[in-house]
Amino acid sequence: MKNILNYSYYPGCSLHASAQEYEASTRGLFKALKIGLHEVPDWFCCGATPAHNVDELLSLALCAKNLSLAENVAGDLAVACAACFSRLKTTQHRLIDNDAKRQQVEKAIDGPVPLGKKVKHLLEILARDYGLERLQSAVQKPLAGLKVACYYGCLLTRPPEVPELDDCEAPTIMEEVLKATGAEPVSWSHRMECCGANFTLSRPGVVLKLSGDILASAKAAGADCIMVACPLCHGNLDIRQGGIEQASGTRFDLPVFYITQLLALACGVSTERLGLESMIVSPMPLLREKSLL
Amino acid sequence: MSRIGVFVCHCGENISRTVDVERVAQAAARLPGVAYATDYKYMCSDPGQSLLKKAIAEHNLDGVVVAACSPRMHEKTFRKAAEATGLNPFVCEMANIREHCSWVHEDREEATAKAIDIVKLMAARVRRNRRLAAITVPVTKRALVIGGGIAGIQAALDIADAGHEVVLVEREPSIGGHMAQLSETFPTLDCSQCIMTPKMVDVANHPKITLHTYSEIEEVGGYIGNFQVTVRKKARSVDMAKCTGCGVCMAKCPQKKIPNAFDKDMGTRPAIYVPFPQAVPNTPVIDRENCTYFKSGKCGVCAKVCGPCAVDYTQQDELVTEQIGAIVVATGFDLYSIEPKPADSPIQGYGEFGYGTIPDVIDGMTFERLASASGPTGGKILRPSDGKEPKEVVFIQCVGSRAREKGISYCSKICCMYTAKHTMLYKHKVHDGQAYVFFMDARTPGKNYDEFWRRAIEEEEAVYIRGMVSRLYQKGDKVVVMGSDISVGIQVEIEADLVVLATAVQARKGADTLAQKLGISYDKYNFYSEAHAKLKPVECATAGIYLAGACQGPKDIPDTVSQASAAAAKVMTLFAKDQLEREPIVARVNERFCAACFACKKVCPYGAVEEKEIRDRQGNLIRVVASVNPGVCGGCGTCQATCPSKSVELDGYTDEQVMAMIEAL
Amino acid sequence: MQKTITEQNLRALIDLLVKKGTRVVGPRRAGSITLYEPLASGGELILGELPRRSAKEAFFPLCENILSFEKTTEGVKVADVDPSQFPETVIVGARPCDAAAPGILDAVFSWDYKDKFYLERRRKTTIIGLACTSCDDACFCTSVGLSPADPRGSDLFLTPLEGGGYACEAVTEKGEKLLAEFPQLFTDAEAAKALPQAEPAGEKLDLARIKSWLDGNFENPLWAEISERCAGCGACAFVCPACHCFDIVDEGGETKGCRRKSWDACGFGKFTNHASGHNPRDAQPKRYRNRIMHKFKYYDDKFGKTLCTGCGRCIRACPVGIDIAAVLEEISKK
Amino acid sequence: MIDLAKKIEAPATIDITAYAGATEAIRAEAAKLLTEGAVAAVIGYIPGRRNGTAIPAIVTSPEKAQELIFSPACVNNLALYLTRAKKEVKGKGRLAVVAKGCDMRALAGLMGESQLKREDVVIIGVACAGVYGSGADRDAPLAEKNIARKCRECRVHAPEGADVVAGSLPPLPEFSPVEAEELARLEAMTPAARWAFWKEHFSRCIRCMACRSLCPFCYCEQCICDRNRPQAVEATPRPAGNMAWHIVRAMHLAGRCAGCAECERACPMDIPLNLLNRKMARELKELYGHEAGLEPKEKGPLNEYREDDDQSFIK
Amino acid sequence: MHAAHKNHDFEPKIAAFVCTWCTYAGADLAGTSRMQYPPNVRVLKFPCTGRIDPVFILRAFQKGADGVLVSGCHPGDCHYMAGNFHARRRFAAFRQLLDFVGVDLNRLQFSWVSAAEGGKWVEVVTGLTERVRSMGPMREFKELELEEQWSGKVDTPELQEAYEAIS
Repeated sequence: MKNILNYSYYPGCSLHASAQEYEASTRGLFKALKIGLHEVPDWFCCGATPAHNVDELLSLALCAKNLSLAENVAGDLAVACAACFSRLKTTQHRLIDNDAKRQQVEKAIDGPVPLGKKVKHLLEILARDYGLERLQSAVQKPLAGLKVACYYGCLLTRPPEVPELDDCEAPTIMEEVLKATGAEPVSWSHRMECCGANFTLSRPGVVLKLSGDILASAKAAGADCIMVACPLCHGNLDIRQGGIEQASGTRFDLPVFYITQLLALACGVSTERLGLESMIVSPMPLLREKSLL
Repeated sequence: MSRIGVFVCHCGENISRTVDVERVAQAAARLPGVAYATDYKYMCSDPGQSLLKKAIAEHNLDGVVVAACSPRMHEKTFRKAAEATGLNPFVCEMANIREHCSWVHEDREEATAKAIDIVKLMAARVRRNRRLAAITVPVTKRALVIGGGIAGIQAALDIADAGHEVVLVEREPSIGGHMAQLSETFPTLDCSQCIMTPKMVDVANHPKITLHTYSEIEEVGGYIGNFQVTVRKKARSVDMAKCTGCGVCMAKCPQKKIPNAFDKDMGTRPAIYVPFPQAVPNTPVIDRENCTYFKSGKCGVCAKVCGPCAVDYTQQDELVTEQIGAIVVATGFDLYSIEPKPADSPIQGYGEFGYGTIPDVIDGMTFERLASASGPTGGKILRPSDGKEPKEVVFIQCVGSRAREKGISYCSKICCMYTAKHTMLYKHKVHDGQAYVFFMDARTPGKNYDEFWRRAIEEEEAVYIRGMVSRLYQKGDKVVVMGSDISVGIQVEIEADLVVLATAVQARKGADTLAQKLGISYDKYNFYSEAHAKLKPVECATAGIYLAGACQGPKDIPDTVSQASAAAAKVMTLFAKDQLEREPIVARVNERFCAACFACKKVCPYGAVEEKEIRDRQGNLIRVVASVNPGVCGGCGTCQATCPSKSVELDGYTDEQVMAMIEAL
Repeated sequence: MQKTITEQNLRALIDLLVKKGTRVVGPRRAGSITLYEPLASGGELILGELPRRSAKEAFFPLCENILSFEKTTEGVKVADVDPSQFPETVIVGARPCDAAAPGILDAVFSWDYKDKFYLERRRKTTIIGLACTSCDDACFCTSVGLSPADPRGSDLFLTPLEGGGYACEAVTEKGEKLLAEFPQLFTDAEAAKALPQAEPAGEKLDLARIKSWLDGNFENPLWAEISERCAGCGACAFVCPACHCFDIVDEGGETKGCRRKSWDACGFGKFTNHASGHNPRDAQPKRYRNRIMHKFKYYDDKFGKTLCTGCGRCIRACPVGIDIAAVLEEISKK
Repeated sequence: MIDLAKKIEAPATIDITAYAGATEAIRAEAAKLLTEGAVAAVIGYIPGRRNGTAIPAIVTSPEKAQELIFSPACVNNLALYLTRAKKEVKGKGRLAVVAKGCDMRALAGLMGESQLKREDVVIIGVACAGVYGSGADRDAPLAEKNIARKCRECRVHAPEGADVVAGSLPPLPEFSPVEAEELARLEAMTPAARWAFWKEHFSRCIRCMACRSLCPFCYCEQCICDRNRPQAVEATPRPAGNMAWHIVRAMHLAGRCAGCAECERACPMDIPLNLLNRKMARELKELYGHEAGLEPKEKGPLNEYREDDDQSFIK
Repeated sequence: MHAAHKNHDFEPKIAAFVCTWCTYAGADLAGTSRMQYPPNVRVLKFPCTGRIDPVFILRAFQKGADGVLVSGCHPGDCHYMAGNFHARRRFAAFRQLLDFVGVDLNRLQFSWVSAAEGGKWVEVVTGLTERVRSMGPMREFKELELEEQWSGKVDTPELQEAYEAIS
């Protein structure tokens, strides 16, 4: 059967490691929706946060090379990880009107930088290309009664001029996608706050505070769970949740889903393919309670 | 001109040091059309000018070239001297052999040769100069002031006090504008209404002022001294002539729950209302959208209770045409509102501040109404959500202003000062309260301004935090303010009871539409453009239209009043003469050859080109041609360079003059 | 005995004339077209094409200075052009319709005022005519009484022969002189058969009849009908061998300049524009009428000649397709 | 089996039988308009005396309308007759005009310049595959050899915005864009070589003013070159004045010329005048994104501006 | 004290078309500041660059200018608000045309010189003068001016002499 849409696909390192459930659910969901994902052969690290802190040229060249590899695969480039998405978009943005820099990078990667290749986050593909209406009609098992705190983190919409995904400070795209599944997004304050990100290793205290605030805010807003689109945020909110509970003395018990997990669940993808078991805060009790299993 | 006199000036030694002036005079004498040439030590001196006058008379000269300094220096001097002998001043030109020659060259031979060439160019030009007569335009000594805020009121009163008639047009049912809404004003903390209302009454009572409230500008035609302005007087549903302003209708109106915009929707008003008790005129207006009678045809209470029978439900909009000589635009500003961004606006909203969904996040004008003794709380600071007195108030400056990423790059100028004022007013009313201010910079240039700001901090104990706020969110009954204090480099979180946003000053909605009617220009933010930032700050490029107040850019009250008086002074200058006289360097259309493509009209920065119909004696239209209104023409000559057939010519710079100079190169 | 000349010798003749300092004018390639222009050598001569402009400019230049002036402190100095400076000229390869034209124009240039510019050039010019063996659908010389082999106006007339070469007929003394000057180039030969001459398609027109109609129809709706499509350019007049109107203007600066004479055309709106702004021929039909009247009536009235040689250039050049042959045909049917 | 490759191959010549359909449609429409009295005259083409020629005609009766034709010989841009330069025609009343796609662009330009009101003219558009070049073989089928240069690069075969469209388009061959190639060739030359090129061409100019007279945009009441006080351009056909004249004309048409190439066609001296106009059109498109005559525009590129216009050439 | 005065074989004639409000005033400032620049420039004053017709440039070249300068107010400074904006477009187009007919654009300069930029005026005039001097005389238009149609040509010794004088 023919796919409705086809994309080249850049999973990024996390999806092949700590965020395997993101990868699995993404593939499951996209298969169910008949959206083709064709992994870019020989892709490698986007450089993530460390690279651009060390060497701008390196960070740009890494992404530029990945973009040029992606040129071998037809279709816009689908990216799941918010950080990879940010880096790839930033690279195009930096080079598009800086000829000098572009020439430098082109020299480094020994080829042209495909500035025209469209880089799209999964959210954009689902909400815009595939469309909310179509998404809604693909839902087989509405997630009725599930209250979800949609958490954007930092990189999906910032800085304002780069991602072009949604309003920089008041985005709604996650809520819109979520609503298509029948779940209920809660209105809460910490949708855009930093989770602490990489400090999770170097200064865990910072993460305990920042992610703790996020969890507390979600809980206060009445959320049953949190939905994220970034492996790093997921790590801090899910893996660190126990530590946060310990430090703050508050019990949250908020499972942290990837967008694709909830969507795939709603679209009837087998729960075995969603990697639910690899979540530290088990979603099973919640899903059972809401009769979603 | 065929009998030209050339007068070569030594300028002491300024010219003669490097230019052989005698030789220049000798060469000039041999030029075609030159009947007389001489040189003199100081042409601009009295004896020099006498020499010029004498030579004109003796040699029957009909054109003059003074080879001396820059025309920017002495052109007027010599033209006047020539005029004194009966010559037309525009046949006198200067050849600049000082700034453009003797001062910039050292080699005497070269400088002399160049000076001769310069004289040759100017002589060739003067041969083709035409005698130009000064242009006069009749002036209707009647001014239109658009906008009845403090700027409009000030301008109207100044002009009327000078004895000229003024038509003041205000969109709202009452004059007063933003200033009438304010509680107290910086830096003196005097009561705004106390200083404002007497002026409003002066306007109402002034015999020279015709006041059109609840009215808008429909159409503007004409030009400086001769505008025709049509004013739409919106149907008030109350006969102004009959109404005594007793207020019974308002008291009896059964529909009383309409949010009062004057109080920023915090209070309510009836459907027949005056915006505020001191309104001028004190005649109510029926808000037809909310009136039960207009909605359902039932009710009619106000008409029944009105003693003088002033209520008239059948009233229609009325168009009034006024003959006007000068226009002062004083339409003021709007405040930026924290709402989701409108679809067509280039300006981004403030999603991080909750788009105004948190009830205890208010703007500065709302705070003014809270603090105002005549406001909805009677001057008590009570927060909108639950009417409690807020103990911790956070003020955030530069909301919308100086935010390039949000689409506005300018500084709104007044927020630093009014925020400081707010902290003081707050402290005066809530003694145990604490005010915090997030600010980028405190801009306090102005008499007693910085002292005022310092007082807010030092005496009224406002805590100023340098940094911006990243997010506001409701937490219980508090509003959490997350910000940064960049002076110490830490993140700050304040759980406030009330947050006041100093939102940006923006151009009035619809400012562009009015500008198009007036034919004036505006910047990308829709603020009206002055003709010159420094030298013509209150004039529009369109002659006869002047700017006052915040419609031209953010301004505080003292600046607004000063500009209003300046605009009034400009109007009075214009009205000081019966006829407007101007330099006759204007474009003229040769109607015989005009092909009516109107390229000239398209390029004219002044809108001076009109389409003129030529009719025969029976009134049949023969053809249409371009026509330049000399009263409006600025004299740039862009039309002539654009006209393919050169059927429009700029007097003083005709092609014939220019070509003669090129010929003489 | 008839003289003949080979094509090679014809070109050699040009070379010899050029060498001697004579200006030789003949059809020559000019960009993408052919024009009568001075030839640098015989090789440049183009045979078999009718040049875009007629040969009249050899006597009546497109533009010439007639005097120059200079203002000085001592007064105005005027320098006349000295016609004796005009070069001796031979026109080679003039077609009958071009060769016939000067003969017609002589009348107007030597009438009450003797135009020394024209006459001096005319005196110094020898015309070597060339018969036409081909024509196109615009040619109509036969309609106006000429023919593709008419030697009128030529001093020496060449007729192409079968198998190459030309029969030479000395029509005037100038022609004989030329034959005598370069005897080595001409051969006495048994005349080979002349190539058949071209046959323009048009019927012979009754010029007298046309003229008599013109005599009585200064006002006639026909003028508007023909010329409402006329765009008012001067292409017809400028390519015409017989049109001879000119304008005189002063050009240059205030202190120095030239008085120049250049071609003008009665089709131009400004042609009869008075200084007052009044224009007696204020509409195109009046101007077009003048063109026909001048050619077929006025000139005939005055000089007994028709001012048209049927070259067809105006028909080819008219950008709006006005066809003088068709106009004449229509008039002759009235 | 059908040879697909052969089928999709563009034809080498244009099938001019399609023009017959246009002729029929024009006659019918013209007769209708004239019978109804909707127009005082129809400006169209009728056959010329010579075979394969067509000339402009101003037709005022339905009978005469039956003489109207459309053929590859219909080269004229009839927009000319709607300008003020042709007052006699304009004075007749409301007019209908037969217009090819290229002529439509001139009409749009004239409307933008207040010379013509859309409601004052009925436009009988005609689908045109191309017309003969000047001096072309009028007997041969319309092909690369004899088609007008402008038609080789035509992008407006089907007129847009006409009141009715007569005829339909036959399959169109691909022609090499000679004007674009010539432009590129000239641009690649040194300035000195370009000067020599134009000098040679302009020196042939005889100032017959056919270029001006045929141009729909040369409708000035008095041309600048007819003025002598001051004299901006010499009136005599000398090389200096010729050069100035053609430079001034190109400048005056810049941003206005819609590319009908009538100047070039009318030139009896074969001066490639349209090259100048094409050059200016291209520069203005590159600089300001302006294309003349696609639709009536209020302002041309040289009578409007943007504050951020390119000024890299200003030092 | 003075820079050694150089004699050049060729002194170009430079025509400067300037607006009165900015560049003319800028040139005045150069004068009052006693700056020095080559004397080759002849200034023609206009109210605004908007008044400057491309024909003037053409005419200047025809009448013997070897270089032409057009200079006015910086964008946004126009005394008449928009004259220089219109001029900018006009000259952007005109220079392309001149280039296309083969005029070397090095002879034609456009500048913005404000009333405060006396120094820039000196720089611009000096630069243009030196550049044009190194290019030699502008022959194209002058040669053309002397050319006649073949039929009207009279090879008088005077004309011949004049013709030779220009090369």
